[in-house]
Amino acid sequence: MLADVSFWVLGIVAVLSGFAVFRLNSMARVTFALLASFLAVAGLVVLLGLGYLGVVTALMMVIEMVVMAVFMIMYMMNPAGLMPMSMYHNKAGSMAISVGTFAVLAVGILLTDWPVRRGVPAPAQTYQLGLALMGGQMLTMMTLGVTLFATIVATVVLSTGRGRYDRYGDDLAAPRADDPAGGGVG
Amino acid sequence: MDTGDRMALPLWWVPLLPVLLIVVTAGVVAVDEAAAARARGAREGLLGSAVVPLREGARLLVGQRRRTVAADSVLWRIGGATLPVAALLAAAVVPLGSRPVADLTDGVVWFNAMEVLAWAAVWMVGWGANSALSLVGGYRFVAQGLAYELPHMFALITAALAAGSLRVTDIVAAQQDLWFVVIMPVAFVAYLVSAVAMAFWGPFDAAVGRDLAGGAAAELSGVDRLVFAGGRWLLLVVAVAMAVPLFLGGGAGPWLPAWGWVAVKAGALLTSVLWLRRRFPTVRMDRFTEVSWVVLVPLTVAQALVVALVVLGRGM
Amino acid sequence: MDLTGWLLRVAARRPHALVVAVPGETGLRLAVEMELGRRGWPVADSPAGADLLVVAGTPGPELAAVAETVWAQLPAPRARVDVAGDSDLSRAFDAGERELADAALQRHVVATPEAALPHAAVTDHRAVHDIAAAPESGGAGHGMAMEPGMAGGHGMHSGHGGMEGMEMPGGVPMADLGEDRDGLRLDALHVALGPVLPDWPAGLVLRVVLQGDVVVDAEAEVLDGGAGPSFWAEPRRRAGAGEPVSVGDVARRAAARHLDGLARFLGVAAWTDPADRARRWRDAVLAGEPTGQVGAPVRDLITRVERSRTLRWLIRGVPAGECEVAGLLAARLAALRAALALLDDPRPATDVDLRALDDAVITPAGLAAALVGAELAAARLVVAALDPHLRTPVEEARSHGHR
Amino acid sequence: MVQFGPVGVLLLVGVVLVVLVYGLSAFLAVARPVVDAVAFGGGLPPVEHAFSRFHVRWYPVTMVFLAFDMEMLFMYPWTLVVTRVGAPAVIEMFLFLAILLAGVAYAWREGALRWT
Repeated sequence: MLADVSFWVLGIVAVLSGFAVFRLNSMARVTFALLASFLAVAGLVVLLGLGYLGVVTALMMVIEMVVMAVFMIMYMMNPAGLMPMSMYHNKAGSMAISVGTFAVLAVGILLTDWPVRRGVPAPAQTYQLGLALMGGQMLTMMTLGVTLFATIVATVVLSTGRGRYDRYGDDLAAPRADDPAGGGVG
Repeated sequence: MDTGDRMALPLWWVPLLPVLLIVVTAGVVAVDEAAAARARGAREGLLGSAVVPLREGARLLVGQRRRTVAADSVLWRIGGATLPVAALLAAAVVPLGSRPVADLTDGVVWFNAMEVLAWAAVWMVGWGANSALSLVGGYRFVAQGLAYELPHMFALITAALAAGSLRVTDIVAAQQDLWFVVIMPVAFVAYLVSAVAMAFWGPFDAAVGRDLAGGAAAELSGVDRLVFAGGRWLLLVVAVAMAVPLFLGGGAGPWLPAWGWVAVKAGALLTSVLWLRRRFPTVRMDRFTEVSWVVLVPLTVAQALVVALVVLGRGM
Repeated sequence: MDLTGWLLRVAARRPHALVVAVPGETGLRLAVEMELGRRGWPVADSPAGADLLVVAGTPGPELAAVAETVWAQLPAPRARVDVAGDSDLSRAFDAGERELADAALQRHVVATPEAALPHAAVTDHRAVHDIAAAPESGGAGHGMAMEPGMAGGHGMHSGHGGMEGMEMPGGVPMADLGEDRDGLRLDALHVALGPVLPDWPAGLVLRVVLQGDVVVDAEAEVLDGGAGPSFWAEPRRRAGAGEPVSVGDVARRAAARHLDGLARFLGVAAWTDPADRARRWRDAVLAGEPTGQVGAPVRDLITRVERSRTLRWLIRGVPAGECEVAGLLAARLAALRAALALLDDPRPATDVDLRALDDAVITPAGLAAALVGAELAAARLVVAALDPHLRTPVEEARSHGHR
Repeated sequence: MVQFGPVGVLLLVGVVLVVLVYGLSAFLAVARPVVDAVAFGGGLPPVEHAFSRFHVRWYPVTMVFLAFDMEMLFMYPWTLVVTRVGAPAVIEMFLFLAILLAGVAYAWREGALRWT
């Protein structure tokens, strides 16, 4: 009973705030409407009995949406929607795609003949998840590590205007970096 | 490895938790006020300091609210209200004695997720007012989050690693023989530093700094200010109190009941945090970010490695 | 039972005060700070957090207008205390407290809320053009399609290409694009800082252009045409006029001046404990306490500030014009030490070279130039480290003429 | 899921408390809210809306942070299985972290952790 109520409340919040992303004019509100939608989805994941995944979704999404707000506001004109102007490109198209996807998925969910659950889920899912991650193949983690390393290097190369040669001189011999603003170390 | 809630307090504790937290917080405010009065050379006396939180509460409760021109009121108010609610939810997994209000299997992750809500909350409060100084304050806090969050997560993970569990009561149980602070002093210090930074309490209070005329809180008055400032204090109390089950053995100790030891340990930690605030000027993030990434993160990773080796050694 | 009235009375015992300092009336500011400290009333950072507006001195027309704006920003319960040279501070503050506790009055005061956004916003608009001539952006430069057919007809936005003819909330325009040292074109926000900020030089207004929180351009002015004769230089002036003034008199005032500067610098750096102490000993020095009483604690304070690694690390490499913030602080501490050594010197001031006690003098233009390129927090530190007694160009020329 | 019950109730209690405080203040406040107060910058009215394209100088830090933060997703479950899997889990995780720290060192040298 309580689970049903929670399910419907969270579901409606997720859909409505997801829809609000298209309706709001302010970049800040759009981002946090998306965050509200993600948080509701995280609640639904918890309802499914996947505690770790739900909580970690909330954790990651809060961080990521705040970072996204920073970037949206940095680059989009009229970030607070003070001017009555639309900030969307191809609003009708994107709306059609998202509403269409939602409808297809919802219909699919309703029409599928879901099998009845046999057995019970493993008692300690987080533990199982850890085993799955660490289970035997070191390759997964190493590939991931190198990928993330490449991501860090690539973003640094792409996003910083001044590299080490600008900071320490052509022969990298300067004892202190020459930066417009000082830092904490070195 | 069971998933039940065997250790949780009965449900009627849920409404008691906020009351308890508010009382403790008022006490902490009073102690801080007494310390401030001493530095000023004023002779306010303990009683004078004790009524300060009440006077402040009364003042903000009757105070007039205000809305600035073209403010984003929705985000502004939601941001302010998020702070106390997030602190309260984070407190759910802190054992008050030997049992928490909610004994989650992934309690540590839950705690982390709730406190990270402060990122969104402070930024929204800073943004909402449509005021340059408050906006800068909000952004300062996001920069601060980017600096403190990784050492914070590593500190949490190190404690969980030593116990082999993400459940806070298991972490306490794993410290029966030896408090974790002994085998992970670096993680303990990193945790306290990041807990203070998360509650944007000094010396990490640049987001609401005097140089910005109050920063993110510059335009808040009346009950809005009460909720924001109260939420900040609650967050500080909860974040610091969480160090007790994570590193200081929870309610373990002779003579006193478990809740007594939790209170003593948390009180000692809070006092030292209040004292430290008076020892340092505000740390700006253009300085601290590099320190955090280049010094604190490798140190906490090394600490996790040491603890991992201890755990391996114990397993053999 | 009138619960609101009761709560008002409870709260009125500890109001938060916002002080508007009038240039040239430093003595009154110190008296107000002392009285607030004596009562244990906290100093507010901003109008939103204040209940009591204290105007320390008789403001000129420009500062009086600012005081009005700030007063309109104060939420109820609120009271205003204007103190002049001959006011009985204690009585004025008592009256303020009574006013705050008076529920009927507070309800009446706010029954007619001032229109908080006056035409001032429009008249002040010139600032945008005065400073950093608004960048040449046009609608095309934004790269965003705007829907046509907006409400038009507000002529005041001329010069703001992107927003031309669009009605903005409050009649205030939005920031416009500007070049950036990173090669990005993002908004350059025009902000007027001061004159009512915590630990801020009296009457100083800094019109800055911010990109993010970095000051890309700045312009400084002092309201009502400058600070007039400095309170801190008063014994010097009397000595110059031929009155019998001892070295001790000059040194005492100089020590108080440097303690005040130190307190304000530490206040901006938010190191409250030593800042409070510096304020306390400043008052003691001004009150004429004997050297035996104040010498040792002030020297302890100096040592504590000098030895703080954190403070050194925080102000390391922050440029302030020709020198650095760290250098300014060291100079202030050295001058304070020198003044302490001379507190009881009975020789006539005219016989001794006292330049070691002097303060850095800077013109508004020099101050503004020192801030360009600084992050906002660093800019605040620079202003506080200089803590300038600002003189207008006219005054500056006159003082040079005297030499 | 059952164990989240108290948390859900606590969320409700928290929200109700905040609403109560607001309601109490609406009842007790000495005056109705002021609307359209000017933003404070030191006493002069603002010349422009503060809402603007705010240039954060630390955007490279956010990117490095997001990359590093992904790893935490794996590290929480990892803590549970160290005793079971043993040395391979430790070696694997800390090699992974070492690679990421090398990335951080690179970012530091390039000045990406500074307010450029």
